[in-house]
Amino acid sequence: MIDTIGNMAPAWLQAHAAALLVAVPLICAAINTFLNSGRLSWLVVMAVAAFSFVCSLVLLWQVQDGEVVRYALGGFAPPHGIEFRIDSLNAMFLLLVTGFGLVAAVCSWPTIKAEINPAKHSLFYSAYLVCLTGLAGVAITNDAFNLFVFLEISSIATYVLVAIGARRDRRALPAAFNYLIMGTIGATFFVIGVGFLYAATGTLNMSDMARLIPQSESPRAVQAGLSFIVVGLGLKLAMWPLHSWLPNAYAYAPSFVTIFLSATATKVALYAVIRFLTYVFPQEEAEAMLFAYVFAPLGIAAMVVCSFQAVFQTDVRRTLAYSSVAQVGYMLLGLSLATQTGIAASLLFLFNHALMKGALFMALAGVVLHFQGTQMRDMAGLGRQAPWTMTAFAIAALSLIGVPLTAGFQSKFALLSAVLEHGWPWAAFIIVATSLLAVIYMGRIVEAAFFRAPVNPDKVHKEAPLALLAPLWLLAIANIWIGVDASVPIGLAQAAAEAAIGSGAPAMMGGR
Amino acid sequence: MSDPVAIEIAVFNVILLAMLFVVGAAVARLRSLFAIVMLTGAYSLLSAMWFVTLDAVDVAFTEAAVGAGVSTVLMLGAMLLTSRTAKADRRWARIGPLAVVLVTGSVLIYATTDMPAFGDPFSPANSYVGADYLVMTAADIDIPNIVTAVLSSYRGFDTLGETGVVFMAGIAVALLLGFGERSLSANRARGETAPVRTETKADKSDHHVVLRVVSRILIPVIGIYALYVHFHGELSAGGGFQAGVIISVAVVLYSLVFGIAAALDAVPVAFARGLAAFGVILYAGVGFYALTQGYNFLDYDAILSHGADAAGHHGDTNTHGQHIGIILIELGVLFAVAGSITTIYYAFAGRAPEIRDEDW
Amino acid sequence: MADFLASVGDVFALVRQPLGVGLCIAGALLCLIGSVGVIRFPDFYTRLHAASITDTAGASVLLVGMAFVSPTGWVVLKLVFIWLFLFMTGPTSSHAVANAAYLAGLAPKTGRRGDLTDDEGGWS
Amino acid sequence: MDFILERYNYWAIIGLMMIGLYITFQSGNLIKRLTGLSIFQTSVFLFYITLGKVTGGSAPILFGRDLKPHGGEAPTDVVAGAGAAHDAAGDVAGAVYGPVNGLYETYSNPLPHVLILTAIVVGVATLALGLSLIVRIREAYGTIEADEVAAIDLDTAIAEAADREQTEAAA
Repeated sequence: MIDTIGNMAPAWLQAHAAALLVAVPLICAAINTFLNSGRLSWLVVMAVAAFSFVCSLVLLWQVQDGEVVRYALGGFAPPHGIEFRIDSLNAMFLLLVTGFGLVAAVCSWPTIKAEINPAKHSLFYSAYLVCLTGLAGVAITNDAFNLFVFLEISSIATYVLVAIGARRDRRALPAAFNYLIMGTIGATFFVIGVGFLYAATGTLNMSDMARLIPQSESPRAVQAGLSFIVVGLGLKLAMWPLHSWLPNAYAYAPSFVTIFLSATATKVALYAVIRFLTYVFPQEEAEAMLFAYVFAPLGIAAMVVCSFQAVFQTDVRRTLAYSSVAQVGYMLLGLSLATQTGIAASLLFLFNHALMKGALFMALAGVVLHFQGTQMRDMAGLGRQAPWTMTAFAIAALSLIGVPLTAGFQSKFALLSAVLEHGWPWAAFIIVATSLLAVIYMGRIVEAAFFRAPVNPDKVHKEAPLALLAPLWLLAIANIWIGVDASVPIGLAQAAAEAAIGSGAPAMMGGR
Repeated sequence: MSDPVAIEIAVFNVILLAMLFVVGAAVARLRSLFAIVMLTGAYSLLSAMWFVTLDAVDVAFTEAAVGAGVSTVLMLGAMLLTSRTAKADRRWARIGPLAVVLVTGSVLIYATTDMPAFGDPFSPANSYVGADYLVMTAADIDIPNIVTAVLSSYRGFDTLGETGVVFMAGIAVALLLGFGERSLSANRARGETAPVRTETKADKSDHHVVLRVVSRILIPVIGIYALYVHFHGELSAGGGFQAGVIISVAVVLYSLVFGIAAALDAVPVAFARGLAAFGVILYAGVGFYALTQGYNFLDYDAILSHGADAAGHHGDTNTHGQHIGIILIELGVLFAVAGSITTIYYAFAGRAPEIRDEDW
Repeated sequence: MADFLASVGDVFALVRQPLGVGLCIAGALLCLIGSVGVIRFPDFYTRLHAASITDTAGASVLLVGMAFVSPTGWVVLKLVFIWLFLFMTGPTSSHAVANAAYLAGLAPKTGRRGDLTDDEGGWS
Repeated sequence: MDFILERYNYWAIIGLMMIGLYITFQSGNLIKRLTGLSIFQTSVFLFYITLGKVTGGSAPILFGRDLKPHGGEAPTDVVAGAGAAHDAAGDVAGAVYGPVNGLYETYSNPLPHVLILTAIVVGVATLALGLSLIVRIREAYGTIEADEVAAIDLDTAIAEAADREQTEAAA
């Protein structure tokens, strides 16, 4: 299928897909502010997201044989100019970001119409497009400082998208402010880290850095740069214990924003971590120790602590948010193996997690649309009042737990086998134990929805609108389909892991 | 270190760093928000001076305009809408932050122990890409100000991102403060004229005549200066960003002296927002134009290149096209910055405070 | 006449540097005096008076000093523009601040010197 | 001694960064927190600019003989280095302090300046957004102290829970 798309793409698209993927959302965000109608903005956003998705498919097609696409912006060869560099790892994340950008854009209109002041619609959609630009830019660029710029573009857009939730619940404001403070500290740490690397190598191009770091005369500056970059990105990706901003931000943001962010924002930060650790920094003892002794404990702590916290939440959205932090823990555990299977498992986990969290939050958005509250007791009896919505929710919940024949099972299975292969049976035990916790916290919700009487039995039968239901079921079916036949995401993840780990010595680069 | 110039710079360094320390410590200790805001402005101004001693004139210009100017105005605006003093902190609450800071600081100091010496011309940072720009600019772009050349040409995509950030900030603040019954600009758009502030003594007798006369003279001069900064950016410090800030400062001055209502009549909110968006469109549009000519995104060589050259465009450089490209994208930056900062200012200044002046 | 002008030129070349440096030092001293005044004066209006010395007299004298030591005419022209700008904005801002304080109802301290103690003076 | 003289600048800047970071973490007042953040960021800018300083250099604006007259020839009496990338180790190491190949004068490194120009803009964008959030928080909560906001939120949560229990009991 991908071959047909790739072959159908016109020459200009094949040549410039990388630049168009980032530039089109940005310019359309600006054009969009001139539109007065929210519905029109929605159409524009869908078109733009679809175009970006096509671009990322074309890129995926171009890199599928392990090739690397390089695009010199402004025509200046790196390291003097800024460069895009797309290998399978980038392509996978671009696919994730733009794909989710498209799905979220399609389902956005009903929830936005209900939750956001009509006068703000087009500006809101502009902010969304800017966010999309930023996330795609992070996933595509090969320049460390440019990565910071795009990280901040996406973050600033995210802060305001979260804060807009204040119309429904004022707690969105402090949540967004905390997110802003933590996120900005994270970004500044990242800049400090890049500064050290620049001092040690004299370049900002990541391939060039990778070439120069081993011969650098300032190994301590490189180490400090590494640690600042990891901490800074750790704040952005909600690595335990730096995750304190996440639960509130997810819980009080507008529904549509939560759908999009849960599937993309932290994932892109995780991409940046993988990129720096496996590609920019030499695979030596210090880094291997960092993997094993920092990521593994942090990942396990996140899995255990946040799964417990998820059990004790009364708000369903907060339950899911804590579960997200816990799932980041699984991904870090996979990463900490520092092997190709480990990273592939981690990436598969990430991909599937985006599918199920997207579906879960989308179903909740449908619930919020008609039944307002997302407290645990508001869920009671929803299985009868909105069977289609809640069935999809249940499928995604089963997938999150890791029941066989769902995507979650595939990813947990891959992670388990990677961990066992590495000789960490205790880690496998913890994975199973925390999955049991997931049974508790997701089971509670599903049980309330299907086996309890509604709080208010007079409530009529109310499904989510079709614009929401269609993408929701698309994701739910994807969850099942991947559970049965996971060859596509596994292929993506393995190619990406290979690109990350096996890239070896980056090509030498000369001046222009 | 025996060079007299080096010693002179070292002395400046030490004095300015000491002043920065004093200001920083004062901000940490004070509780009056007004003093904190003013001292933060002073901190920015001192760093701007320090940038000048380290030859970063463009950065100094921007820091002075943004850090000491716009940021201070915005912080004052926010302070007027919120409160004037910070609560005293609890003593035990200092331990955690102190520990974090000490750990971070020691990691940083550890890292500096094997870094190249301060001012070393042969350090990796100063001898590789950075030095290449100095040499390459003459042939590729042919303008004297290397910072402008790198900013808008070699790393022009970063600057597009920066323009996007400014535009986003404008949208963000407008989304948060520009709507609702408290927002003057939104009310005016609906045709309501809600009084924002009650009449003060100043409105009855003409106490502001001096201010009015002087600002009438100054505002056009500020505008001309902004244009100078913009178009002279290729030759000396300055450029679209600084010029945009200066233009929006002119609007701020106008609204402070003649009232926000008059400013909204002169430069409507919709115009400011549109200007910001237009800036981004102009900048990205230059990039798309290059695509249509078969060049890479943001390659200004595409401009004014003759069709015949297009086949081998990676060989010759087209400094003429680079010049025009730089002027266009700097104009884009100027529009985006002027529009966004004006929008942000309107959002703060047009917000009705819920606390009256006397309640402070 | 020409001789006279030439000798004036010579004398100017001779005194240019020391005169410029001297004026710069004088300007710096004026700024220092202004700063001391801001700390030592008893109330808001007198402090404002001291502060305005810094940005008018101090800055003007500094600029004249700089003009003497500057290498080219362009620099002198720029300095003249800076001076014009300061000459307009400095007093205006002092006026605006004083005016605002007056409108806000801040009364100047009056009375004999001994009556004023540190803790009742102005805003500190 | 040389070791200290060569690095006192870095250490002073690290001290300033830490002051900013401390204010951000320690202060309960939201505006003060943002000022701390802005001091932290400004200090990071100082760090970058320090990296780019070259002893004896001037601002990276070509002047004097380096200004190529239009249509003129490139300098012939210096090594023609235009376009040649220098090795990271510095292929001219050992020479006295002096200009880069191909230039007559010494200039500071322009690249950190460019980066910081961008970073300053990002900083002010964040600041503006943070301040507008503070204004909205003040309107919604009546305070801008973090602990008071948290206390109000806790009260709301408790009241909501009690409210819901009541309605449930009624039903």
